[in-house]
Amino acid sequence: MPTVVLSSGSAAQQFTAGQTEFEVEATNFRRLILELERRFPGLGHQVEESMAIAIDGEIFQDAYSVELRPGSEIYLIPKIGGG
Amino acid sequence: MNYIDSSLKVVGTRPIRPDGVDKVTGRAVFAADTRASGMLWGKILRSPHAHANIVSIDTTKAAALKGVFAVVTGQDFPEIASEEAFVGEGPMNFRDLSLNCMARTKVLYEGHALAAVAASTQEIADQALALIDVTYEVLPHVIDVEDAMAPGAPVLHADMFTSGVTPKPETASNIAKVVTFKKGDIDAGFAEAEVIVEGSYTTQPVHQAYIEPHACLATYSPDGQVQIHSSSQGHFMIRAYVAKLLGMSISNIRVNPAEIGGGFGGKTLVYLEPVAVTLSKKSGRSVKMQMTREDVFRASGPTSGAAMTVKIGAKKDGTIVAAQQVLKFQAGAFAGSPIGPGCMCGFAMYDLPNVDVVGYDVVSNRPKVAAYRAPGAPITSFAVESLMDELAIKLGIDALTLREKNAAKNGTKTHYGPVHQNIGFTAVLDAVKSHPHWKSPLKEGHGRGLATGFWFNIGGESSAQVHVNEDGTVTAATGSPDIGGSRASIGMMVAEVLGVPATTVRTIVADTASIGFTFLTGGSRVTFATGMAATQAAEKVVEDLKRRAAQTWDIPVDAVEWKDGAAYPAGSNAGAFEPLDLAALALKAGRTGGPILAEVSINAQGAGPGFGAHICDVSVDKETGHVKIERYTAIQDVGKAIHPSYVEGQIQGGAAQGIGWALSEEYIYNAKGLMENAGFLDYRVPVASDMPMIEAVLVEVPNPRHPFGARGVGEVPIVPPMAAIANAIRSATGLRMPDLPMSPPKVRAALDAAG
Amino acid sequence: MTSLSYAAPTSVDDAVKLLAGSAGLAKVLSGGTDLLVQMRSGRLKPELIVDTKKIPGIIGIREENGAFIIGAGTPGAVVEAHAGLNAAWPGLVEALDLIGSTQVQGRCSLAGNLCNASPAADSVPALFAAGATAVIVGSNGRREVPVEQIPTGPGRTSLAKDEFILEFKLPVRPARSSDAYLRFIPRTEMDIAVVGCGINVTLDANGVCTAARVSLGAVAPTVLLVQACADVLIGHTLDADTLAKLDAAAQAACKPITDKRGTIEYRTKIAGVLARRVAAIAFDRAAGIKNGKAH
Amino acid sequence: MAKTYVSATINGESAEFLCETQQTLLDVLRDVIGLTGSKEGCGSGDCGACSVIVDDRLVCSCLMLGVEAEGKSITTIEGIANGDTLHPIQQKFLEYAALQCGFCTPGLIVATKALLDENPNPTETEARYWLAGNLCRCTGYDKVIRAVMDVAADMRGEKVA
Repeated sequence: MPTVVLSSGSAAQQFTAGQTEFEVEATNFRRLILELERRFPGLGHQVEESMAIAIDGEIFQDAYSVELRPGSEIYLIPKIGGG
Repeated sequence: MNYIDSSLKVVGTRPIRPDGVDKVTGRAVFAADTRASGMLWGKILRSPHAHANIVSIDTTKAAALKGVFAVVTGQDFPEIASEEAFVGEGPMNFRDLSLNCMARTKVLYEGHALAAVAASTQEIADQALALIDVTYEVLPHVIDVEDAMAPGAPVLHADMFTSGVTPKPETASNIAKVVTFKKGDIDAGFAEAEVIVEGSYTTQPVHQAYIEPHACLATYSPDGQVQIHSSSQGHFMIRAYVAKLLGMSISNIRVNPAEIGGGFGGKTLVYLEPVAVTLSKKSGRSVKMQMTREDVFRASGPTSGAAMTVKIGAKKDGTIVAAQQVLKFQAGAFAGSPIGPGCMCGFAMYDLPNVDVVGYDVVSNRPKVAAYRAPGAPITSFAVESLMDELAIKLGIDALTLREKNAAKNGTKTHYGPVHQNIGFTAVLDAVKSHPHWKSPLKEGHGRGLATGFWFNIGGESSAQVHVNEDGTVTAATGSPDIGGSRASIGMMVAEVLGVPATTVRTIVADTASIGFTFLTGGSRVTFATGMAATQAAEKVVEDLKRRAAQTWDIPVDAVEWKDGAAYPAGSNAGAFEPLDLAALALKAGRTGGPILAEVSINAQGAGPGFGAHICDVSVDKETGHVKIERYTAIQDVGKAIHPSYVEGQIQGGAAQGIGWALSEEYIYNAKGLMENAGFLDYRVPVASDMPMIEAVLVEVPNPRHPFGARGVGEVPIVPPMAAIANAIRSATGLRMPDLPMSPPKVRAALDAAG
Repeated sequence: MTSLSYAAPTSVDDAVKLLAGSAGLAKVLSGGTDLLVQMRSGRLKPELIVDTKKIPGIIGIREENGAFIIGAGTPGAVVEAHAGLNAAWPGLVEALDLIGSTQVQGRCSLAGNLCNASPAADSVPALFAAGATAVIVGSNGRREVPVEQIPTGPGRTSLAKDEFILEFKLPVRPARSSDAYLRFIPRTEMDIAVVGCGINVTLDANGVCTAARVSLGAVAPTVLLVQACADVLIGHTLDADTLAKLDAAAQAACKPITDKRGTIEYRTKIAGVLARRVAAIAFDRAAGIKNGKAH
Repeated sequence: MAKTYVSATINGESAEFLCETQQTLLDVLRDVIGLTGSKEGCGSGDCGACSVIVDDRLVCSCLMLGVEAEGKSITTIEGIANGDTLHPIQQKFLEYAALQCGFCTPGLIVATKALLDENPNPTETEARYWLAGNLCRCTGYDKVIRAVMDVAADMRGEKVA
């Protein structure tokens, strides 16, 4: 199962009661968000609205279809904007 | 298709930009240059206090003044629920944005808008503002970030409970959130360190200081349709914010992108547009608004000032084994400093086993910060790169060697999660080593500093259209405001794909009703993401043109090849036909399927991160403390320079802004929390005579995720300058200047203290 | 609303009558580089603007038996282009040249800079050091006063409501005389002086100072003429000891404030630094040693 | 309120307009005449975006009253090109990419014209000090100064490497 790491302690942790690392049953980014929302109500929305994910090292922003492998390492980080 | 290894005819050359002539003749239309029939002038009443409750606002006298057509206050704006979203740059809470555009019950900083008028002339509008009676209950204020965090500090928002800490705090504070990033075991790291250096640093808020003040023209029609002409980094962003803040449907709002007179991140929010639309709705007339320079400084977003501590542990050979950082960022009056990127960027240049970073997002009675070129990175990097210099000195290792030894490479896992891929940091450091500036002997009395910088760069949603006109010329339309030459770079990529000269392609910025959604111009994304969309649109056009040629010649499509702007039979057995160029194919378009155009909308992923290193020589007048930049070289991995002149321009401009940040720019507040230098006279941006030439060195490590290998280039160059200059001053005087700006009085005081 | 009227009289008498006759605040407009900014910011709300630039003689430079007379409204750019003034009064010229940008130089005038009565005005210390006098006209006729008697405090002058400056007279130059002005600013241009210093000296054949006037700007409510600094110079060459005493005397004369442009401590130190540097330039020039513009 | 009748020459053509005393020349150019090439970046003479040439002198049009334009000859950015032929300064700014957003560009070009009219052979330092009143936040001035030095050489008829 892919492992999710809340690299950022920001808003996300308030949904997981401080939990920063856990496994999630999901095969792509969209299913990941739905699963996060089911397990930690609010977190899925938070991830979708204001966070980016790094899947096995690469940053993705808003890309539902990105595939997750079993054993994928998924970091939830603040969404990146810029000037 | 990927063109990285192809021989290119247009990309990499330096044609004149499509919008150039308009901009050197005064024809270019910026927002303040627009007019409408029956137009009124809108002006805003701003708070004279840093922090106060609005007891009452009486607008009757103002409304009664002849020539006044509308007066609005917070009551004329819908209440917005607290909802965080990502429309502009970085997370933004719609309720906060609405309150920032027009205060309701409380003003949170000097310059905070609390009422507005629309009148037939600017003078009448000013008189009307003077007739608005406001009763304030002045509250204690707090300006400095650490004061704002202290127990007992005046609290700006009774409902702000620090997020990111568990358990959730019981009491409200000015700390909006705490962000933490951890990698490895920081204690074990410091335990194995043979040398440990520590430092505390502060930076001041600095303004983007674009020369064009915010301006817009809004027209609300009785049928609910809204037209807005506005200067911004994203007309789709303006549309989204206006719709959200005023409860309108997006289809009723059309935003026309005026030319934008500089933004640097500062034009990624709305300030005037929702007010202008509301005034227009109430008056039934078009309303034009423009900020004064003083308004720009007092009421639009600078970037955060910060207080920081950094601690780095290393082996004697220079191998860094532990790195720790605490960052306290000012957000201004509402939450949302660039603390996330601040925490991620400081150590991103290095391969570090054990990292611990904690960041605080802190509100105080200052204007809400806005994005500014690599938001957060220059601040955090000033601290880290200053301390890296101290570490090199303490270890007796050359500053470049120390960085080479710890440099991030492909496969390096960052402390915030991602793994660096296809990065050019070592190539940049190689370029430093071989550069004549780095190798040149230091002049008598001069000091030399080196510092590096990182920015993620982003992709995101972009739309582009490529039209082949009836005569075979080409129009490329995108949804990205051109803030510094992107019309040129996008047109060049389209021309390259079509095999025509750059001058054959005119690039335009289409309004929100004329092209697909496009995320704003920011994050150094336009040449990457919008360029990618335009390239794909051009490729679709080429496929269509080949089909039309095949149809004309009555041969299979795969027997047609496209080169040098024309269709050719692919080899002799395809048949002998005269090539059909764009003009020939356009002439017959009606017979081969109608008009020739393609639109592509994408969400571009895979923006390649950018790295840079700056070398700076300074001299210091030891009697006055004045620092002179004697020589400056900025080296950066740009992936692939589409139009090298504008890439160099981004690097030179970013470096110049960094030099101002380092030496002379700051907000000066008096004891009442009022800004004392809200103008270009005393908010000191660099002038021509302050600057040396800035040598921009382009290192090209292609980004495989972009068809031409491009990376964002606009933000990295503002990251290294402050530390590069601080390190140069250290080299010239032996003094570490930990507080920005390194202004003459501070430098002279440090020299005196050192005796 | 207060309606603002404008008049551009072509004679001194008409100008004086307009000023005397105005019910509300009347302001004299020469270059306007301060006046327009103050009107825009709302700090000044005049009812009448009297544009004096059409008065004969108020713009231009003439020489009367060896003494230069500068029309009060003469733009900085015109003064800087005048070869004779550059040769005789390089310090005054470079001080005027330091006011604002090239654009401001096209408009700004000595009279405006003096009557705006900012303690940080660049040309004023040089005017004080030069020993210039101002010809003032008003209902009671003409009077000629030393320039240092005109500013009385920040934004305040000794001119009556119906008076304005017509021209400035510079004294005849003895041999081996020259002047210099330096100001310190954080940038290289476009800033208001943190400290300004103007020095005007006459030397004997041996390089000994026989006459000196030293003026400091931005270190007190008005520009200062510092006799103590002059006393340090007179009777001496500019050796290390004299420089040290000049530095100390300049610092001792400072009564600055701390504001957005500088602190008391910093301004005081810089006053000493500038006094030394300006004296060196002025002495070199007086001794005939070529010395370019201070910036 | 009473308006003043003003007759001046703007970009070689006679212009007549009515203006209120407090209106600056910049207000008049932009809002009365409709020449919006001169920009307002500060309104206090600190940025140079409103630079115009009045009787051969470079000034900030925000620091001059419209009524003072009486009898004066004014050149704005709109008057720099010769019909549809760009002035060499304009052409050189384009070739050197000496502009990014283009907002300060009209002022810089007018100021450069005034510089070269007065001093056809400026040193880099002279050019930088002359243009110190024209703020540019995009370019860091590098390409601007290079363009100015190169067009000066061209206009002197020198061959530049």
